[in-house]
Amino acid sequence: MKLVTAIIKPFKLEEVRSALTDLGLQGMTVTEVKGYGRQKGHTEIYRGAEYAVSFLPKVKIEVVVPSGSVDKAVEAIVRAARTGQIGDGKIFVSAVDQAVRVRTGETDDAAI
Amino acid sequence: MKLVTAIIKPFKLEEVRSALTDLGLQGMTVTEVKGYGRQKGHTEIYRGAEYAVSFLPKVKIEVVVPSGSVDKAVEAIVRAARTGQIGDGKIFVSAVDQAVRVRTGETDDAAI
Amino acid sequence: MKLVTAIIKPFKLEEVRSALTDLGLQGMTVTEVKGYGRQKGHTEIYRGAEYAVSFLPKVKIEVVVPSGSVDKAVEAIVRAARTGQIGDGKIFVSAVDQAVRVRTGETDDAAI
Amino acid sequence: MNFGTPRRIATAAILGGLVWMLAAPAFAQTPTPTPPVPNKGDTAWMLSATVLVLLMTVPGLALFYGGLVRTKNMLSILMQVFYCVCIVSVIWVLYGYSLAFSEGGSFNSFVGGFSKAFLIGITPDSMAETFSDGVVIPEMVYICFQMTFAAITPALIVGALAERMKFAALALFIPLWATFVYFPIAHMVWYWAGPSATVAAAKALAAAGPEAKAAAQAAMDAVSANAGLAFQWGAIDFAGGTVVHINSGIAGLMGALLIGKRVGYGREAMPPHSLTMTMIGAALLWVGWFGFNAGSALEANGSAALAMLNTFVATAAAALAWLVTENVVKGKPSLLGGVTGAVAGLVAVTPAAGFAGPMGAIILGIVAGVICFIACSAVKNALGYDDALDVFGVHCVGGIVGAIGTGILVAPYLGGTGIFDYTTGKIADYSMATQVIAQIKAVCLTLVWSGVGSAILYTVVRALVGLRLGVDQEREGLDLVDHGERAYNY
Amino acid sequence: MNFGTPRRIATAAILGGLVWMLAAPAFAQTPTPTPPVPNKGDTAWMLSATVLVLLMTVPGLALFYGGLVRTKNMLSILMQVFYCVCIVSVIWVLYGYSLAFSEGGSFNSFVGGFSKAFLIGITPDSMAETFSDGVVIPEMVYICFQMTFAAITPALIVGALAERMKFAALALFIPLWATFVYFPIAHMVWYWAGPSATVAAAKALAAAGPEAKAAAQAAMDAVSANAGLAFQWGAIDFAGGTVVHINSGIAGLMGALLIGKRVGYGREAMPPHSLTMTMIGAALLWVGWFGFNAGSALEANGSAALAMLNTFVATAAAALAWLVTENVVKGKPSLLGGVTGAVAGLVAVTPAAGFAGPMGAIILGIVAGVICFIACSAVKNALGYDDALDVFGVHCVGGIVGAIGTGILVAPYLGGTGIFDYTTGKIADYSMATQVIAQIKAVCLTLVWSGVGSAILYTVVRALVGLRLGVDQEREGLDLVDHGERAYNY
Amino acid sequence: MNFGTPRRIATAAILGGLVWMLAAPAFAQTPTPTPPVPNKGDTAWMLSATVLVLLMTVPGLALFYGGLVRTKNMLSILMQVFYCVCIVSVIWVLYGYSLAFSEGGSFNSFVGGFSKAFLIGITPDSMAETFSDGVVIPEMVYICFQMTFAAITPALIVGALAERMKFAALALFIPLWATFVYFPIAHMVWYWAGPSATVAAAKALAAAGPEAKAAAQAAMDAVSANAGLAFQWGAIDFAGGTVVHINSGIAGLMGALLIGKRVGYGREAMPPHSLTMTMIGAALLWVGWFGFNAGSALEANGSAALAMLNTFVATAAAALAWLVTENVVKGKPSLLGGVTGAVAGLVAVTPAAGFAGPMGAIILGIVAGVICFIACSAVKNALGYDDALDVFGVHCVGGIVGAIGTGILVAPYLGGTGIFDYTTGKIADYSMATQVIAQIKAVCLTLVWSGVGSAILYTVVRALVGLRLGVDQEREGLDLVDHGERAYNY
Ligand SMILES: Nc1ncnc2c1ncn2[C@@H]1O[C@H](COP(=O)(O)OP(=O)(O)O)[C@@H](O)[C@H]1O
Ligand SMILES: Nc1ncnc2c1ncn2[C@@H]1O[C@H](COP(=O)(O)OP(=O)(O)O)[C@@H](O)[C@H]1O
Ligand SMILES: Nc1ncnc2c1ncn2[C@@H]1O[C@H](COP(=O)(O)OP(=O)(O)O)[C@@H](O)[C@H]1O
Repeated sequence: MKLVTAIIKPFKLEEVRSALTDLGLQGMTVTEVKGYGRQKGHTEIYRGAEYAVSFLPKVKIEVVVPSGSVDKAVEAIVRAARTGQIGDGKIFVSAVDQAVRVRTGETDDAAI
Repeated sequence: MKLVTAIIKPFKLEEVRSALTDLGLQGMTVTEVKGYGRQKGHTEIYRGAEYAVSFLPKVKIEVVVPSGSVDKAVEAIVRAARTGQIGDGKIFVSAVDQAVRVRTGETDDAAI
Repeated sequence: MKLVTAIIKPFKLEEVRSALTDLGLQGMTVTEVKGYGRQKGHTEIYRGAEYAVSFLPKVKIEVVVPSGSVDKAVEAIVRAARTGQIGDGKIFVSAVDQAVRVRTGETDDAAI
Repeated sequence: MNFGTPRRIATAAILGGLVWMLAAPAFAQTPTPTPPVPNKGDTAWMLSATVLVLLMTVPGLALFYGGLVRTKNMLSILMQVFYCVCIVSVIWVLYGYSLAFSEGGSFNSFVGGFSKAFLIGITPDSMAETFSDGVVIPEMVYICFQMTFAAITPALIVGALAERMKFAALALFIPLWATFVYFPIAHMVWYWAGPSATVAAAKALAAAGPEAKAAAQAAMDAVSANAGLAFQWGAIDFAGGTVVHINSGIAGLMGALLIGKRVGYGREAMPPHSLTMTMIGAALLWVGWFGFNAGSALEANGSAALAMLNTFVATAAAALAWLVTENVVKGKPSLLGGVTGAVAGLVAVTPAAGFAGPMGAIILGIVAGVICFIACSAVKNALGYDDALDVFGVHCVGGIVGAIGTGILVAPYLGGTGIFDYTTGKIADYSMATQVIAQIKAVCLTLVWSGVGSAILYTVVRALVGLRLGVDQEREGLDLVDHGERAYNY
Repeated sequence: MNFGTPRRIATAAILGGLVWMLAAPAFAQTPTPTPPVPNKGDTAWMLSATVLVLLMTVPGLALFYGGLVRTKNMLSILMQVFYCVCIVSVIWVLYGYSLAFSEGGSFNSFVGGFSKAFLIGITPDSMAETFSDGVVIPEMVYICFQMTFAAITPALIVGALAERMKFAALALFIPLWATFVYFPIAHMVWYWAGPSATVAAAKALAAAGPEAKAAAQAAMDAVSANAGLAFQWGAIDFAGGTVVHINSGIAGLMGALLIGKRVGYGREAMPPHSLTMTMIGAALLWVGWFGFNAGSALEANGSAALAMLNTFVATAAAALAWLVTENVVKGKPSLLGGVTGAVAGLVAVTPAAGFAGPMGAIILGIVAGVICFIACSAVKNALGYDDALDVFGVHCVGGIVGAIGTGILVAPYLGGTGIFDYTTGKIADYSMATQVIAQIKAVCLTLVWSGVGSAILYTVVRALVGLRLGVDQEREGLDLVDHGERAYNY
Repeated sequence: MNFGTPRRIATAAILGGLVWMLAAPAFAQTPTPTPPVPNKGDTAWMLSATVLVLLMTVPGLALFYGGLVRTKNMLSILMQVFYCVCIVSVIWVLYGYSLAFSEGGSFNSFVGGFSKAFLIGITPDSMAETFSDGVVIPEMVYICFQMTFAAITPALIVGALAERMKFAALALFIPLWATFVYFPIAHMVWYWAGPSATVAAAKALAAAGPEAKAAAQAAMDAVSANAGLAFQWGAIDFAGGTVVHINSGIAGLMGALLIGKRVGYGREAMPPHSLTMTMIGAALLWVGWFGFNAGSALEANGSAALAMLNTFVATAAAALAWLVTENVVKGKPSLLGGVTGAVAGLVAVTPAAGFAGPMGAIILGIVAGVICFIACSAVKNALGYDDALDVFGVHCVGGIVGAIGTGILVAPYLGGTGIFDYTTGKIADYSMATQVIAQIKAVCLTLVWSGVGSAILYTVVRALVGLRLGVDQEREGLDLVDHGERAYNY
């Protein structure tokens, strides 16, 4: 199995989620994160003080998939999350040795 | 070393934590996440607008353990986190190449 | 490529970020997490009720780097995040099979 | 009571003078009247009432609205409401009060004049009449009290344009709207010659001998004619159902239609970011509304007491009605529903506060709660406009229910107070048909004037500075783009 | 001052009439009395005071409680408190006011009658007596003022049942409790014939010749007997220590015991989700409480001023006392401790506000702060009941401290005002023993009536709709399950 | 109006007595004066005004400040402000009121005496004079009203020391500062013999025959001399520009300098954790400020009405001025800027509220808005001190603008009211130079007394308990370290 981690723009979450479920991927875990990268941030001013904010709100989607479905998962995410502008985000794929479903104790592909 | 990632129901956090510390695992990192899966969500209504909320609050526990202790860690988590109902969550295990303790610079097993 | 995950004290974020950008690493993803470890927590009292809080606020930095730059990345983080006191945090390194830049579809080293 | 307002001293002076002259022979012995002294109890209550109406607006309304938007637009709402209060307060003393509450010469049916611009000639000793002959309060208190009405009305519009109208556009629109829509409507509905001139003229007429009859009648007519259009029609509006709520509600709808829907409307979830703030705001609206309604009696008397009682029970009844309806239709009673119902009740009871009896107020509240619920769910979804915070559904619809309901519930045989006739010195004979028609005419006048006027002003503003930001900026949120701040940094 | 309340006009009319008839010979020359006119200063203050008491409840109490629960139950608290205000306001005008403040015929010692149901016969011109002979305020103001008391009392109970009682159960329980517990207790403690009837009867008795003595005495006795049970006992309660705080506090404890502990209580941490909200609520409680206590003088006079002063210093002293105690016992002074102490002080000074001197009030505050601290920590943990938001520990315990303390601090030689005797027209002789016993009797009456009554009502409600949700639903939170909303979407 | 304060009854009695004795021959027929009865309208307003000033402080000021700090220090701010109110209220009745508003014998120019310590001899029937000869309010109301001023002033200082001063230090500093700085300054600026003594002495002098002239003159001088230093200088301060704002502002600056910068200041971002809270606080400050300013008239009269009107428009104008300036300089108008400007306007109009005309108030607001903006951005950054929440930039600077502006805008030919001369019974001749100099003297007196006094007290407190926590503790946040709580557990 592989863990596909996608960091995307928050308002794209819904589209990405449905793109993945369309592939029959029934589960994922989402985290609100702050991202730093090429996309420039903004400046905030509070009375005398000015702050350049370089971290931008992003959403991290983690989905564990059978090794076979990695490519279409990645493809689906790219298609759904792309706006063509800087800051669209990244997708990272890494290996997962083992998976367990807590409720049943099922493991690996059966667990996801 | 291995990274054991468990996604569980929030109110189970305390039980899982103590189960892990009972195994002598002295550290872990916890993140509040939102989960999508078989467990059905709920509907929210705000005046005229209705929203079907499919993401549910979950807690992600990340604990890096010596390869040897992976199994009992997984076991302990399953035992502590299980309620038998849909949505109990998942456990994923993946490899960690290297670990460092910032304070001392100690590495690998000594670091965790 | 490797994923370098650092769990550090929140107020050190800015220093670590600039240490990494000084290495030419132009991107990273940050998550607010709660950490459990050797560093002792505190007690909170609300009228009659007392709670021992063992989870402390930490910041998790995830940065994917070309395998070659792992060591200096780790070094830079250690230097920037260290205060010498318990709770400075950990750094974990793991493998990343694949990376994609959503906007362009570029992959691997070109994507990060 | 605002179905009329303290007359412009000058005007009355003239008319009054005329009257006395004519009447002179009739009651030679009458001592010359001494200028009335304000009762400090009335002044004390009006000072408190004025403060309460400000509390309604900031923080009340700002929070009620702010809690309903997404985090990224919170400050823009707070700012827009706050800005309304500031800009309108200033133009109110510069020329607003004069346009609303001074005599407008040949335009007097529609708007006042500039004789009180910059509050010329008004001192701490100037007095304004209440609704009782010979009872006055310091005019400056009256100016402050009415200022708070002028401030909250445009602020109500903000809700319809929430999360997308850029600040520059609003900053321009508000003073224009206050000037061309609010001040005239306030004049049309609330301006009149005042009790003493009316009573004096009536007395004179009664006393006039045959030779003086014609002149006395002319004077009487002059006094009666010295009032705003809707007032002349006989429409009654205790605290502003037409002037405040229908007026802002229709302006909001126009805005929602002209400015278009929020980016992502219908596709993305847009839940309220903090119903806690919305509840605080709703509660403060209720609390402050007692100043609004009971203060509109202009005296600390039984009429204020009745208005307070009605403002309690109509609101409570409307909240309960909404909760029950929601429970039946949606399966669950929600806090947002409850407080929205309460606001609907407050809106509906506003014109009726000092006219209906408590039982009538309860009925009115129930009706308003149910009708506004339908307007905010079924109707709105059917028509598909994006009135972001339901300004139309609650304020315009609720205001119409209240305005018409007032015409019915004022009926003495329904427990209402009836309408006092200053010329006869007692409650006038009541005809439901007549009164309801007068009410409907006032409603239509407001809908048309405000609807058309607002549409024109939005178009002007769009031409000058545009109404919206770019899509990406709207996505990022108005707080950062318009104001360079974020509401929360937890 | 609420150790009595404006009498029912009717009753007084009868008695008064009787009295005059009898007294006639004694003072032939006396002109027939003209009906008293309200002083607008009193009316102005009572209008403001009424608004302040609503502010106490929404948003005040709602936030004080809401901040203390977990996020997932925030809206349920706001809703429950808001609902209490709405439902009680409506039943108050339907029959509550009548049950509390009209004569109850043969049940008069316990509860009023239905002669004022639907506020029959009450107009803006109806007057209610204050505590000074011949001083009145518009009855509708008095109805509103008392309405706010009836609304906040059941709302206080909500805190004890927080985070677990389902809305359907509460929606049923509250009107029942108001009807069978609050209205009777209010009648027992506060209902009396009023000053003018009392004074008139006393005058008549004094003036009565030998032949009329017996009849006059009978009339006098009739007047004295025309009061609630506790009032007849001579118990004093300026603003509601027994009626509001002991009453709701014991009802809360009963509820906590019958409904059981929250899921996870004692095992899971349940920290307040927003002490900021709790602080806002506490501050608004303090602010609004001035309407509650100083308003209970029913006039804008020295008694109101004393009540205000005491409400300042007793509260401040209690907060400081709690902070010091907490610092000694727990090692740190907490904001939650400070504001809880303040509320304890407010509760304790409520019955004493117009009776104790400022120095006495400070002492009372200190005592209440320390005792309530113990009740909320040591005692509660020892007994192990889950009174979620310490309604018993603060309101019932604090109320008892206040009720008994009032009996002591009213002593003129302790700086208190003493108790005015309407029959002699001066401060009555004071016996601490007598007064303290009267106070204790009133406390016990309230504890028993409310304790037993509430227990019965909880049982009835459980039988009808049940009291709680399922364990999983309680885990998910009442906001989503009962109301389909979430408080925050940041 | 607080350019003087109700005199100590005793003092007046003595002087009055003397006066009558001397004057006796002059007007034999005069009936002996009956003690004045309070007008319930005045009492009603002052009760409400007092409540409003508490609302300003808690929750108003607490939220305005609290929203501006980081989450980890939120409770420490709420606690510190709340503590100020509690501790000062208690010492106020113990000896503060006496030190501020009783005659101080030989120190009378600087501070009062102990003759009213523990409020000895003050009953609900004691009266305090207003600014009109023969008009009084219950002294207990006056004590409460002034108590709220004494409570908010030290609380304002908290903002300058925010996020670093430990609670133990503040708990010690506040009562010391109130005692040695606030009470004396209040006495110096506001204490005087009161209208009746002044008028009586003047009448006597006028009436005195040649033989009595000298004695009458002596009595007149005695009355005039019976006032605080600044009052004798002829400085005017309607509601506390010097006493409250300059006083706390300079004390804050001293503290910021002596305690040093926050850990990470300038390096780490320290954005406000909740501008929503700050906006709520600012709005409540505005709302409550009407009690502060209009209440300072001590009567429900035209002067109160003028003060209310000015408090509306000066605030609105200042907010707009700040927004415009910010927009020009920084490119965006911010909510924080708007509300800060509003507070600056409130501060500036405080001393002018009852003296300037509405147009003058608008000018004053604009000037204050611009100057305070510069003080809080350019100046502060240039000098580099860490006045965390801009207490100096807003309150001290704004207060100085207001104090001096009052001297100018009181000019009758600028629409001001002029200054009433009790000895002649009419508006005194006005010389701008004289008045402005008197104002500047009062400003300097306050700056020096408070600046030096505060510096000494900070040093004392540092020596006794220290001022700050350790670096790590400051990093963890004062909420956990000082109070063992967290503000939010979402
Ligand atoms: N090397 C990296 N490691 C981890 N996350 C990264 C890395 N580079 C970028 N990111 C994440 O991807 C987001 C988008 O990257 P950015 O460079 O801003 O735009 P783009 O994805 O178009 O190149 C960043 O906000 C950050 O969260
Ligand atoms: N393929 C997946 N990848 C990542 N997280 C997952 C995946 N499937 C489920 N999860 C996480 O596990 C949680 C529980 O899964 P769910 O299907 O709802 O119930 P169960 O664990 O009983 O099968 C989800 O809310 C989600 O956070
Ligand atoms: N085995 C582990 N797996 C994952 N995270 C860990 C582990 N051990 C520690 N951490 C994280 O590192 C943080 C610091 O660890 P701690 O033991 O407190 O101090 P130190 O890093 O100095 O040993 C913890 O708060 C936790 O977030």
